[in-house]
Amino acid sequence: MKVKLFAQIREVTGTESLEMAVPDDATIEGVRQALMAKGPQWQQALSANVLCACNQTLCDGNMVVSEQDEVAFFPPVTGG
Amino acid sequence: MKVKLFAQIREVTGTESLEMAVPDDATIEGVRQALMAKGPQWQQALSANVLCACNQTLCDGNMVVSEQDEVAFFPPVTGG
Amino acid sequence: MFARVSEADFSQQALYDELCEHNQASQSGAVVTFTGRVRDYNAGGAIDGIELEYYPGMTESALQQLLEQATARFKLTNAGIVHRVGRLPNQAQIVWVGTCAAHRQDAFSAASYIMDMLKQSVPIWKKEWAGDTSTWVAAKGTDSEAAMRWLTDDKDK
Amino acid sequence: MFARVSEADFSQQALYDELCEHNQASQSGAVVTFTGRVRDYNAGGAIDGIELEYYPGMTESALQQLLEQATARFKLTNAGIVHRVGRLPNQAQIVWVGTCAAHRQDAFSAASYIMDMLKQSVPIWKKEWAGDTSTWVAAKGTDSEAAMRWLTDDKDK
Repeated sequence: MKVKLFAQIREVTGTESLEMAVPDDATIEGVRQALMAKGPQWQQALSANVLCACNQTLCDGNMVVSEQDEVAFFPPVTGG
Repeated sequence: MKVKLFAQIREVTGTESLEMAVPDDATIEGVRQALMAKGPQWQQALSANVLCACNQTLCDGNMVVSEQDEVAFFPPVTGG
Repeated sequence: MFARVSEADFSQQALYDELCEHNQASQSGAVVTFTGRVRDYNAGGAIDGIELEYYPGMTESALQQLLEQATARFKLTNAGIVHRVGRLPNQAQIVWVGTCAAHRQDAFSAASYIMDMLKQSVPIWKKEWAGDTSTWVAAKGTDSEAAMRWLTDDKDK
Repeated sequence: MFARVSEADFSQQALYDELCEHNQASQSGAVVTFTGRVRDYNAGGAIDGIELEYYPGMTESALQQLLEQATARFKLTNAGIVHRVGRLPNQAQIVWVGTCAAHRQDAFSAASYIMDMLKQSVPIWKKEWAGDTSTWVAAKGTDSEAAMRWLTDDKDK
């Protein structure tokens, strides 16, 4: 699965995107937990105030995802 | 005194501006009545729905005017 | 601030640049413009353009007063109005209003306010053409003298 | 309709012309544009510009959905958005929104609505620069997920 990170989350983890394997029936929340286990920066960046999207559509943590999906994590938006 | 007419009032009377003598203590309403006496077109054009200005400031009929003033009559505005 | 009446067409870019070229430009986070254009129809059917008459001197002065009033009321950093007069074909630009403010809500409200006031209180008169026939447009308000009263009051202040 | 994200600056005239060049142009009596520009200060003091990050693909799609929603809601004849990204100095143009409608109130309301929704629901993130230091701007809303929910809902319709 492709995971993309944006803004503070990208900066704190030093990671713009990564590939990761996910088990069947994995949820977005499961993906977030797996990423947070990668180290203290990841823990910090993904612990609070994080929105997520699956295939560029906003979704919540219960969404089931698969290897072919593009999942993204980002903070609340501040454009305009 | 200089009198200016605009829009329908100008068209119906066929008059864009004119000079007229006014007595001391003449009012704008007096000027309007004097103009209406000039003929049926004038009567029609100035009888209803007429705004007036003295020296390019909107005013009402009671305003006293003198020879040096510029008086204007026009219909409600419709620009923009 | 700038308030102008002109027969000539205007350039969006030139007016935007003029509006933003002022000493508080660095605090103007929001710029709103309104442009009124000639529609090809009215309540009675198709039309072939309009013709606008104005009162040279009084019209410019009313536009300027309107800008001053809006600037004070909505915390604008700058504002401008350009109104065309004369014969204008369908789709031609008629009027341009631009407002600059630190915050977008002020810029939006002021531009909308200026247009509302302009329509009911600035000495400009419109006729509509259909073929060889022209018809003066009737005013919508029921008490136009009251609507224009601010022009009297403001001058006395 | 057009929704674009770009590093390049934009021309007011070109965008206005593009907005008005559509098959219902003859019915568009009102055109409103909003332009957001970089202010030279924030709540903490002077700044030296901003930097905007976006989510290629998702951002454009969100802008397009926003235009479609506003067009249906406010009877627009056309609408457009251009949002810049990357590093932008003070006073630079950031975002442009344009709306066309038969009546001015629709054009004003739609442009204001698009900006409100854009600020709370389109995936763009801003940092502010002061000297060599950059700070991500904190979101204002308390429930940003709720604010963005329409992006989820709309796609299911």
